[in-house]
Amino acid sequence: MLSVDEKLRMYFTMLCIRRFEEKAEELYMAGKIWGTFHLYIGEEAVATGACFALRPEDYITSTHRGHGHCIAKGADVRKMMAELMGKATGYCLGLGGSMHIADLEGGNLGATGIVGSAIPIAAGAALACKLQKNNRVVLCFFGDGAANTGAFHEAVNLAAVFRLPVVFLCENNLYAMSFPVKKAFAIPDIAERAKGYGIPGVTVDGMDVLSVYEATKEAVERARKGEGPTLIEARTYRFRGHSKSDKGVYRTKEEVRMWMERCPIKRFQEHLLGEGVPEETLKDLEKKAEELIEEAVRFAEESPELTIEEARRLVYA
Amino acid sequence: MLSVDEKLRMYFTMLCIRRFEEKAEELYMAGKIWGTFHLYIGEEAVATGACFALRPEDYITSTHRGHGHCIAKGADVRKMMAELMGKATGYCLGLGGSMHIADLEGGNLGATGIVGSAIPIAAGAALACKLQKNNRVVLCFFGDGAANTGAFHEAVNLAAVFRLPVVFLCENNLYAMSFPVKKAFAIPDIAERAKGYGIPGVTVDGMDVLSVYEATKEAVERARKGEGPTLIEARTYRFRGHSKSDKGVYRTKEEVRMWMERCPIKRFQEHLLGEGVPEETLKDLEKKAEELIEEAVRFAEESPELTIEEARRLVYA
Amino acid sequence: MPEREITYAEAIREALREEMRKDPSVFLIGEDIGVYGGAFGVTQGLLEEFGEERVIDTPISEAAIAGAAIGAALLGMRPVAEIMFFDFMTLCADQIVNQAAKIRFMFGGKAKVAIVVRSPAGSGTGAAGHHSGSLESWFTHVPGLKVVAPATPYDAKGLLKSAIRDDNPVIFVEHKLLYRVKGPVPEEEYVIPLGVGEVKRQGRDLTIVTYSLMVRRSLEAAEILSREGIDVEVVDVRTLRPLDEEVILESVRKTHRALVVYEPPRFGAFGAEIAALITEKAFDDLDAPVMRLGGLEMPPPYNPHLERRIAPQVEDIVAACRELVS
Amino acid sequence: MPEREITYAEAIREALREEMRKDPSVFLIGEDIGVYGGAFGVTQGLLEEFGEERVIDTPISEAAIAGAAIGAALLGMRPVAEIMFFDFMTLCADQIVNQAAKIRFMFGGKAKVAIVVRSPAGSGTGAAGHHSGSLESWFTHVPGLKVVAPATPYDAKGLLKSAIRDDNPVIFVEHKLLYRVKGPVPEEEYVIPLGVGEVKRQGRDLTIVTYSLMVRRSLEAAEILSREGIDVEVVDVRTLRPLDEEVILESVRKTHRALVVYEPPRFGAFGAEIAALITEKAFDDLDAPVMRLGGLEMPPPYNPHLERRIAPQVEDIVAACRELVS
Ligand SMILES: Cc1ncc(C[n+]2csc(CCOP(=O)(O)OP(=O)(O)O)c2C)c(N)n1
Ligand SMILES: Cc1ncc(C[n+]2csc(CCOP(=O)(O)OP(=O)(O)O)c2C)c(N)n1
Ligand SMILES: [Mg+2]
Ligand SMILES: [Mg+2]
Repeated sequence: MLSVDEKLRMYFTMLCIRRFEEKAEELYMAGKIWGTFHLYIGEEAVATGACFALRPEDYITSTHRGHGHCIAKGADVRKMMAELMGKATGYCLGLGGSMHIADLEGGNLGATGIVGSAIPIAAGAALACKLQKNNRVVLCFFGDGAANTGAFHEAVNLAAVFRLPVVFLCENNLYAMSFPVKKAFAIPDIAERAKGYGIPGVTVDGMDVLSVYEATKEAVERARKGEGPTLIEARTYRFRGHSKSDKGVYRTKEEVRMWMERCPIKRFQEHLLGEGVPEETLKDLEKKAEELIEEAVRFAEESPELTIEEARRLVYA
Repeated sequence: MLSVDEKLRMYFTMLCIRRFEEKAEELYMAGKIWGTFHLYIGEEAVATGACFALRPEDYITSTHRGHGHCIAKGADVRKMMAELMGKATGYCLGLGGSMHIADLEGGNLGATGIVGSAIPIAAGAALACKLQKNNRVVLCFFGDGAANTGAFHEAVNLAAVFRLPVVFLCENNLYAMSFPVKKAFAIPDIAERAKGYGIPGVTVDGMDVLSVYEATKEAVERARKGEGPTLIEARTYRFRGHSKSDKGVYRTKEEVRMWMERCPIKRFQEHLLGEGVPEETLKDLEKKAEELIEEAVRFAEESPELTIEEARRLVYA
Repeated sequence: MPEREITYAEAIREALREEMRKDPSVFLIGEDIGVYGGAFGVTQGLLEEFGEERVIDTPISEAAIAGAAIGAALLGMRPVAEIMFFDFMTLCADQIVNQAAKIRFMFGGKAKVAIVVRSPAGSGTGAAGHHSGSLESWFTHVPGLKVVAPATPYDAKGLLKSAIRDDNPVIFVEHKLLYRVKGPVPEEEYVIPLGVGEVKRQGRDLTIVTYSLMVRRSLEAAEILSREGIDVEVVDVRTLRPLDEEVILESVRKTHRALVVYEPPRFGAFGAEIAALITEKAFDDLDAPVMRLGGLEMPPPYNPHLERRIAPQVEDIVAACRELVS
Repeated sequence: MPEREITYAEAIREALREEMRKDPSVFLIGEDIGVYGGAFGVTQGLLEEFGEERVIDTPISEAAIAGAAIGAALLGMRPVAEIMFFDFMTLCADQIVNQAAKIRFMFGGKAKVAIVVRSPAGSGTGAAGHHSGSLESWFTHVPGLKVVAPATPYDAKGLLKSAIRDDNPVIFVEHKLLYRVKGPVPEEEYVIPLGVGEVKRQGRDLTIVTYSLMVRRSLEAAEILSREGIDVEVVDVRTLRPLDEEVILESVRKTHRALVVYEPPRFGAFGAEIAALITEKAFDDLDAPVMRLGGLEMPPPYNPHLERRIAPQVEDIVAACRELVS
């Protein structure tokens, strides 16, 4: 069972993700972040619940919608914000940007811009864990859209037949860009796919951080015991558009509103209040998250950029 | 129900496949066929049963182990033999060889050397059937090994969500080259994979031509009615090595012998005799098959080869 | 009446629309090309006009998209597939290289794979390492394929129409930074044959041989250089495979100096083929070695100042020209 | 004591075995590399010595093989992946190009992808369109990768050992027709650094620049030509990326004539890069334009007489040399 303290850390993580994303959005509007990114707002419970089921030395792989995974795995938001602003102090020295944040020391093996492509990499990391007998587990995040890539199939099967210590966590937010899950799959639950690989599959409420936590915990334990992978499907929803270029024509306002009412942060807040946590405590955490993100922006803004010569030296080891 | 006449045609087809393959092997040993090929001996019931469930205007896609598919779909063995001997009278003018025989007029959209790669092509052909409203069906052959390629996953899902008129027929001969199905899958039945795509899956005895026929017939009907794809797994066995370079170290003599006892031709022969077909009739068919293949060899041997200039003109339309 | 101006994206859309109206065997397949209108809005409105049967949104399955196009083509259809970013062509490389390009030949010339694969290449949008690639060079090296890379709205429309009517698989390389660029495109129908380059600017002192976005930058560079008295000819090859050798050689024989400008990393790129070709066939006409200006040898960086450096900019082209004539 | 002779396949196996003995982080992953010993027998016996944990047979999942290698490398392993035929590299092109090659850079230089991807290229075995390809040119165009293509057992062993120890992703191009070729390989340990070419034969009249199987054919051609009084120097670049420019340029500055010989289709191939490079850097030393002899522009045909025609044969090289010095 999670202690209140642990739950508060979870809550704080969710707040940090939310604030980070809101701030990134603001900076984007202000022209301080370029390119594009994919906000995690609405999905905070998934990354948070899942990553809290890991040990610090465990690994994750992330996606194009990766800020939440990164923060939940314990990243320094200053280095993340610096990365979004293309600075040399960012996780990737400003070379990767939003879609490629990795925090190798923190166990985040990195985000990818090619949907599905980190799934084989997660399997490979799990293979290394097995070979190195280091008792670690890999948690692999990917979207509903990614579950239809060839990479998913090859990697999940490989992990299944080798019984690798990896947990496949499908963030089913009902859409891959504009393509709805109900058109992309002829099955109601993506978790059903697990049957084809001979591994357990489970669908959880991705708006409930505790459900995600419990399901992941169990899967991580199986993996650590050498019993192989699990496929978890977490049903969630992104409150924003797919990326900055999304005109939002493919889903109804009602649908979005309905899901926003299920906000995972509000829900967890209610749970905590119900558990007797004083409102004050939660407000303090909100403030703390706010400050942390502000500090991250300051850090990022004051940071230098890499020169092209420095970049050039990083192509080869 | 199949008439005796139809059954005899099936039997003859199986004999033709067997003789064709034995002859090809003989010619290979004699240095008259080069490169490599993958013999269908032992698996005759699968292609035969499946193709007899089609109409002449339906399509198939084939594999590297494709001679049987080709013959069962009604190909001219002379043009096939000519192809194996690299002659200009072959189906592919000697440019494709064993692994690339196509008979587009006969509805065989072709074999492929890249395992799994014809599965998306089959889906695309089925898409064309749907768009053209031509009431045709595509039968897609592939092996157990192919079922672990990304192409399989992407294509089967695509066909499932679009409800395309295609039948996916997995020839599970227990091995992909040396890799046994029991290591390549963490599930007992490959047909189980169908669940992940929301389509029916069925496992049949691939040594029994009538079982294969019945299962395919049903799937073809579903497809033709617009109810989408089916995944059929036919359990079978190749009596020869994977290809000409196989040293046969990965399976036991007992296993091979045990399966050879289940020879699909012998079995169907017994069935026919049981149905009252005179032995004489079967013997006649054997002789006819023999002659057909001999004639094919003569045809092939007497045929000319393409010149490089002729070949050059075929790269672009 | 002044000539109508439309964007490169609109020109592509018009080509698609006109060919779809004309030929019922043409259909579109790709990700988010329907209600979303494509990641760059190219297919906007086509779903409304042609319906879901001919503007087909798919799951994220690039190999299946390409394979499905090929399979449909074998039955006489003329699919136009969209691969959302050129970087993702790596995911359907087998289907394109081993199937689309080879099927006709392997099957003794009896099959026809009349597909077009459209995909936007190029850096400059801040999309970093996985969404900024220019891998067109790969496909120029594949017998059986044609590769087209238009630089203007006019060319984009005329070439795409030809590509769709072509009986061979055509890789149609679009450039993200060109999508919003406007240019004259007549209302009347026209096509531009594949395999024919064009002199986009006449000049005496040196020839720039290039394609896609770099044509635009080269023309800008030429304007700057003309003020210095350097008269640059700009040859847009337009089709990379088959390559119009004559338009290149004719120009080089006149100017005696050639600069090949291209966006992908300099090493091992298609630009080397152009350079080698010129040297082989116009060696005695050359007053200086053929010079190449390509991209830097690194993956596309995210930081915009660095990103800007990896692809040749107008000033880089200007500098290279100055060096070449000096 | 006469020098020991072993085959190219044995040399590769020795390199694998020695590196696996030395470094527990080295392991092999691929299809049928265990009990089957690999499609060409290269890994024969290694399963017996190192067990299933280090000689890992996989399902037919090329993208997963490459991806798994990359993932394991991120945790400090040094996987050597085998892709059974080079044509199948198209199936893991995304993992190799977008992941292996870019990860280090995209992650700010903080990751290391020390993988080797071995794969046999080349035609000549009658395996037709899907098993005879030579796509090495593609990978030479990818910053972040190294590409090696040895021509002799000695080089194969020494270069593979270096490739395994290298902290970057290395594409190791083997040639099917070389596997059974024997050559001297000392018992003592040695390595050959990546990026260093070698003059395989000294000569005065012209330089052949080549790699892999074509080195062998070029040396044969040189012998024939020497009887006619044409003295050919043969430069084996050995590593295609990074390319040893100096060994090429030094030779060309001496002979003043260069022929680039390569097996893949002539157009758009890596040979164009070599030709362009020579022209750029040794223009004034050239007595004739750099000549290229590449493969024909067609997919590999099955018929053996036709197949033989698509790749340069000894007689084609002889003819090209004669033309170049005439
Ligand atoms: C292989 C590939 N195809 C297409 C894209 C373009 N794209 C980026 S994100 C995305 C949708 C991904 O959907 P999902 O996996 O459900 O993740 P989500 O964005 O919903 O979190 C698409 C199509 C891509 N990046 N990679
Ligand atoms: C993509 C790909 N990977 C590997 C191979 C090499 N190969 C040819 S056939 C084969 C086994 C195929 O197994 P399966 O699909 O079960 O068909 P079977 O040979 O058993 O009929 C392999 C590994 C290939 N041709 N294509
Ligand atoms: Mg999604
Ligand atoms: Mg099999």
